[in-house]
Amino acid sequence: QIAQELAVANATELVSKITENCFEKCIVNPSVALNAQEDYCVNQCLEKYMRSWNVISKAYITRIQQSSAEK
Amino acid sequence: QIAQELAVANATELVSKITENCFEKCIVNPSVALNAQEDYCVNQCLEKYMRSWNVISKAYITRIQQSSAEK
Amino acid sequence: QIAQELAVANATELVSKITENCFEKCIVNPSVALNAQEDYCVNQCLEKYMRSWNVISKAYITRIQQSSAEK
Amino acid sequence: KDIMQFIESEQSKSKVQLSIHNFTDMCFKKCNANRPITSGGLDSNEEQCLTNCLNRFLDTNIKVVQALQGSSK
Amino acid sequence: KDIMQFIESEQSKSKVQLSIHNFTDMCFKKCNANRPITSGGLDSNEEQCLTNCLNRFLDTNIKVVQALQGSSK
Amino acid sequence: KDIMQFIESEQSKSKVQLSIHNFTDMCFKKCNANRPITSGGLDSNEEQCLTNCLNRFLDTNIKVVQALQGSSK
Repeated sequence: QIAQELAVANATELVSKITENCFEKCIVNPSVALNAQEDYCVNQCLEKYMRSWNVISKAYITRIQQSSAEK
Repeated sequence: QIAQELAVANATELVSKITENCFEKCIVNPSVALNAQEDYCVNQCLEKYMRSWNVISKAYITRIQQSSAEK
Repeated sequence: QIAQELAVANATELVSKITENCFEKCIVNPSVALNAQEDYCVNQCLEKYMRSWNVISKAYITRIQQSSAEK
Repeated sequence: KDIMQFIESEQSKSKVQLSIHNFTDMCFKKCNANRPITSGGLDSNEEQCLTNCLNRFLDTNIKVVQALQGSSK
Repeated sequence: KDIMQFIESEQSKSKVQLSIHNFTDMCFKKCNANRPITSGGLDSNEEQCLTNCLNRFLDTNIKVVQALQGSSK
Repeated sequence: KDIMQFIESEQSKSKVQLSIHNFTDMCFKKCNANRPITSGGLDSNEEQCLTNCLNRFLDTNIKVVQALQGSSK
């Protein structure tokens, strides 16, 4: 829930990071159109990136809470 | 023309990007002075970068105009 | 002395650059804890980075002074 | 009103400029990856690579925006 | 006072958001280095890699802060 | 006037600081590329590499500025 609120508020940054990472990863020799393989790769990549964002969010918030609890 | 206006206004950013890219590309093992090969490489590189900047400018402005026309 | 003043004022930036560079260099496959080798590498890396910062500071200030003297 | 319009138009111009710098930086790197600089000119392959790089990057950007809009519904 | 607290809380929230974006960017790159994207899901190894990446990065950060505090004494 | 001078001097100091951070980041990467960190010290080759890296970067910067001034005339 916290993660989703943050996601909506920060959608522009998320779009820009996903675009950069997935373009870099999926389009090695840019041609006159996205071919089927590149298109598939971008779809998988953007899903994987969003899931990664969720994992990192949860792990970071857990870590912040742990270090607050230690004080 | 538009491209040239933009270029002049944004010369500092252009200088900084060219310097970074051409240093990275041309000077692999930095020595006590730029040798003849590095010097030649930097000259070719900065010309190629400026031409690349022109190509990207035109292509981007064309794309913006196309997507405005589609609306 | 000048270098040290600058260092203190800009400690946050220094911490962030060292962390990025030494994490990139020393932790290739992140595991459940820093192992002995990674821990040793990070210690060496942060020392080397601080020494590098000092060398670059002195060299840059020397260069600025030389080019001021030439005017 | 005029001054506001002027400021807005200048801001959008400088946003376009910044994008062009970032695209050039990215596509120059991609189109010259793994090979040395041997000439200051652009042959037709290099020019095509740059144009394709920009357009496929923008295609990717559109796909990402659409996917995020889809998943937030 | 309330408005100041609201602003501070928003600023710290957006600082956390920005950190999450930077950590995701870095750990996505590290955990997918040298291999192609073949699925949109995360298997348990990939999820573990991301969590470890974040936590070892924060460990490194703490070590660096401590070393700089030690050397400035 | 004094306060303006103070602000200007502080701004130029922090610009120099930021440059030093960026140069160190870049030259640390270049001088340690493709090899592991094995010691915390700098031998004379490493120190020379860093100094050369900074000075050749600044040489490159000057060449670029001169070329752009030349081409805009």
